[in-house]
Amino acid sequence: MSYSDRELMAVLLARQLRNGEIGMMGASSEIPVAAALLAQCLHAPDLTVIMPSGAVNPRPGRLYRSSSDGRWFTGCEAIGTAYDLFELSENGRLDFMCYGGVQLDRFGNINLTRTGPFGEPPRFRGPGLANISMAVTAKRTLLFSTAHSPRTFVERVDYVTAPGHLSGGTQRRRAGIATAGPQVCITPLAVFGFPEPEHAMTVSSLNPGIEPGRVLDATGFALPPPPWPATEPPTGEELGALRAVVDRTGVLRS
Amino acid sequence: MSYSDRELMAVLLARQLRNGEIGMMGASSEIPVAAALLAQCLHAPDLTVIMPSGAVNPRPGRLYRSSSDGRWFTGCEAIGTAYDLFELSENGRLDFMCYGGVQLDRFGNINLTRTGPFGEPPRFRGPGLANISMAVTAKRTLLFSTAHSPRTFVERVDYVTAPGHLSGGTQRRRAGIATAGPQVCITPLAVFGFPEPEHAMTVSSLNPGIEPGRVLDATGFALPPPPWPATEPPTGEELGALRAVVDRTGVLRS
Amino acid sequence: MAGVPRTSAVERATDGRLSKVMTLDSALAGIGADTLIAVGGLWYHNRPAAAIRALLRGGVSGLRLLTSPPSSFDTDLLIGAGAVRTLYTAHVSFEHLGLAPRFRRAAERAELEIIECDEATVLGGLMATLEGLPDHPVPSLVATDLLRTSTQVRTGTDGPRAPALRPDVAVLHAQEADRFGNVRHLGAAFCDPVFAKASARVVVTVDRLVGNDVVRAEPWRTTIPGYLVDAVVPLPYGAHPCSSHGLYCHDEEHLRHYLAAAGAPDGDGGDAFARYLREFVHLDHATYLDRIGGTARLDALDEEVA
Amino acid sequence: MAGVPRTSAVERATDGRLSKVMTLDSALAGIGADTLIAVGGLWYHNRPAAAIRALLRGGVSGLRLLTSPPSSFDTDLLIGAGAVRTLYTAHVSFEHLGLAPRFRRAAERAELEIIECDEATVLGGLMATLEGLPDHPVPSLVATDLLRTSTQVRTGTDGPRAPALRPDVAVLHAQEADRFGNVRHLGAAFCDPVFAKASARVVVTVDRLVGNDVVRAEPWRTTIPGYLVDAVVPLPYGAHPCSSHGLYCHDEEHLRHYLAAAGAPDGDGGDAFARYLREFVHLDHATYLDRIGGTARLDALDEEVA
Repeated sequence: MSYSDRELMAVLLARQLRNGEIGMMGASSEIPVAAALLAQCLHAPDLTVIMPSGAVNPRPGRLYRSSSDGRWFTGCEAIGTAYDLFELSENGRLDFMCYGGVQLDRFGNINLTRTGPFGEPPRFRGPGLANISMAVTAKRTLLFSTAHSPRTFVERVDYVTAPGHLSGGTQRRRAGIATAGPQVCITPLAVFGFPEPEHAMTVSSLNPGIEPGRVLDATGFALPPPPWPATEPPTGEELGALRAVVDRTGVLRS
Repeated sequence: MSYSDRELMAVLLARQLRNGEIGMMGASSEIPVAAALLAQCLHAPDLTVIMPSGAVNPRPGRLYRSSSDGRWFTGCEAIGTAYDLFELSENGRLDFMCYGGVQLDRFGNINLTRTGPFGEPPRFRGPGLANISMAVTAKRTLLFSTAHSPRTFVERVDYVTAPGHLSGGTQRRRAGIATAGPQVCITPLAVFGFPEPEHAMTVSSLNPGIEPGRVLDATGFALPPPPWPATEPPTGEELGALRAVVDRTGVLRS
Repeated sequence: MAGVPRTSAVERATDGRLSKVMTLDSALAGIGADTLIAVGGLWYHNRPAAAIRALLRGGVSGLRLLTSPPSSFDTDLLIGAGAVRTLYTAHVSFEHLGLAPRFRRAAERAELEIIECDEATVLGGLMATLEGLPDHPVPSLVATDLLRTSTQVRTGTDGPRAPALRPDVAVLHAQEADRFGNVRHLGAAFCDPVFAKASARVVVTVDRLVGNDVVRAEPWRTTIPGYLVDAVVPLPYGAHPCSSHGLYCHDEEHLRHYLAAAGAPDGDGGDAFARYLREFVHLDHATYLDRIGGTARLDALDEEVA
Repeated sequence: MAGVPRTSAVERATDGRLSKVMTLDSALAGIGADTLIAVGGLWYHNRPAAAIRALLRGGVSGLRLLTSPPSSFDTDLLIGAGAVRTLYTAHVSFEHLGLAPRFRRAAERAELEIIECDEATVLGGLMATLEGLPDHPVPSLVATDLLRTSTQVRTGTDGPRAPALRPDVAVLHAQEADRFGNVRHLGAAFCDPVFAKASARVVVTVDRLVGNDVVRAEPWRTTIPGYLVDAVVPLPYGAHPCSSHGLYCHDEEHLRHYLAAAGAPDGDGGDAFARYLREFVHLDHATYLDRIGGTARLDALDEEVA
């Protein structure tokens, strides 16, 4: 069965989500939202999905592209305010938070703010990030990027909008951050991990049909060389549920 | 027209409330609540009445004796949580707060906690006070007591549950409190003020039919001697509105 | 396609989801000596009275009790029954019905450690927990004697601060919940949501269970979202003799009876308070409802609200 | 009795009460250079777009703009029109429709002072105001570059703190209000209540006015109580091209048109952005609604929600 890159990513991200967890979605988050709804309908019925607008456990008829579309509220279970989300985060209740990035680096640090040197106007100004604190307070961070290129996957982010493993090793803990930080990064090409003790990105598995060289070329920092395990392709059950229940209008296919 | 002590007090307190103000009621607050509803229907239609339970501008069919009775919510305009009330207070939005006391002293300090010396079990244990902070944050404090006796009106409270003018003069300001503090104290016998510069209780007016000696006997601290002005008796309009609109079942009369 | 589910996402999810509905005894298991228990409601409204009775039946003692800023019946009952070691409270009374006799007596006899509180120190302490802070500023507590007598407020260099409060368990009463723990207060939620957010475990007794579809039809009515709740215990009239906002009034006659029993001197013609415990606490909820007057009485309390 | 009012308390009160309904121009009077203006909503939803256009028509400049943590269209428009001196923002984008072109350009050309924010620094700053504090701890901002580049977060001895934010005015859009300022959001209230609480003045545009009796019938739906609100401006489709939760969808076609105009290089066949301002900003609301497609288009946006 064929599938789009974004469908693949939603399926792979869904596998990372565990039953009973509480997860928060960010902006421009069709993939994480789809992943969470898919996980709810497959292996994680007790997963709590919190939209960035405050809608809790939405039951959409389809996948709305804006994460704060008013239609996410119709039939959801509760409505939180910005203050509820702030507390939810600061109180350490979040199990995971999903982030993309203008730049992501080897250690999973996230830049959504700006590129170029400090003290100069930005070379590129990014949108910024509303939920920075959740990179510190959520028990783990799940990264994703549809744009797997050396421009996005850089050795070191120009600006730490949200901390990953900082400069790796024990640096995150030494900065006073108790949570686990980035555990996975999902792209159209591969699934990455951040194994102990270095916490630097390595290829956990290579996505179906991708040549290892393509991953190496697309990544702006050194990776432990292949061979790498193969990503288990989306199953019929996964794709079926994704299309029939979560993304009925094919937003992720277009 | 005859009236009860509590009706009189509600009328006298209502006169202290101004149009456009925001006021918070406390526990066991039939008198302040009746006063606020009466003021709304006479001279202060834009007064905002906030019940200690969070009901805003209730529209009761009658005067419910418990200030947090669920029936205050039927037909109110908004429902605040404890956190909303906390913020409302700390943010300095409250114009007035009404307090009674187990003890009230010359300078309007309030004791609702305990009598007897510190470090010993209390001679008398009071109920305590949930909204202490509003004595500091509300722009002014309005005191009332149905029990005008030397036991209640003492030279110095045994325990400052909520600060009035502390030891008078500029002490309140010197403690870092910017709000005006107690402005009035209403009892069945008289209306008291706290004039500048001493901020000690004096008789503003003597209630109808009360002999000055009775006030002096009932008050456990020295008062500037009579003659005192006379309290304007409740008007027909005041009593009429109180009985026909606010307290239809005569709670304050019984 | 082989993998296409035959039911909608919702039905599947609902089917597979864990119900949080349990018995009162299961929900309250583990509450005992040194537990910091937060009890919701306000004055004698929306209080988990049946849960408190169940704790007393189980012989609980040594509790550290954090009351919602204004508390009443259940606080007095717990203290009277000797179950409380430490009390964090801002206020205990029965409003116009009178003072809290057992609280007062225990305080005057120094049988109880009382940590003087205020709405600001309770909320400040809870907010410190929510916001991951060791304490929270409460500048408005300046110039009170709480600063000299209460451990729930400290004077820092920049003014008074409330140390973080993290209850081990919050026991709340609301009118409605679904089986996934989405709670609906039909009157005041008051302090209950912040208790739920700050507590390690959350137990909610409700007068009635509603369907998840009812919750989803009006999501703005959810006052505590399911992810904060660990146990839902359906218990009609679970607040009695306190009121349950929107459903039934407090039972003023019963409260007066309680006050007479709790305020009676020891040994006055047999211990009136001990008799109260025997007659109204040491029995199951159904028997309790029968004893306080059964359907006729409960209908009357419903009527007062309607 | 002579003094008995002939109407009920409610009717009298309602009769005598001050209406907060006013025109947009009256409501926005005084907003100008150096005003710290907080704009409500989130992304391109529930945003007071018509009010923003009115400000631009009035020639506003030199604003200090505090955006709700995620912002979009109106932020970009205000910046593009040169009305903003200082921007406090956590996020500006059009989500899947793209980045914010004028925000991006102004930032890259250093034409704008940007105070980098985050939900925590914005909320922390507002909460400091609400709680009467000079600043509020935001421990979770540790190890970010905001600590080096943003004045909206300071590193104290005990970790990062957000200085108090007290907007001079909050401009919000909601679906409904009564004439006394009781506001009802039919979807996300999000940051709007805290903006209302923290701001010196609060202006709310609403798609429709409802009766006070409607508010009182469901008090739990009131998201901002009237005592926080200074001005209510009834303005159907006042959020367009943004959505108004529960009433109409955002106008994706118009937003794409805006993005094309705002993203076009200067002087590219006549300044597309200036043309956008002329065609869609410098005209009254009724003409605007007509120009974006009138009833047919608006009905279609309603339909998408229904």
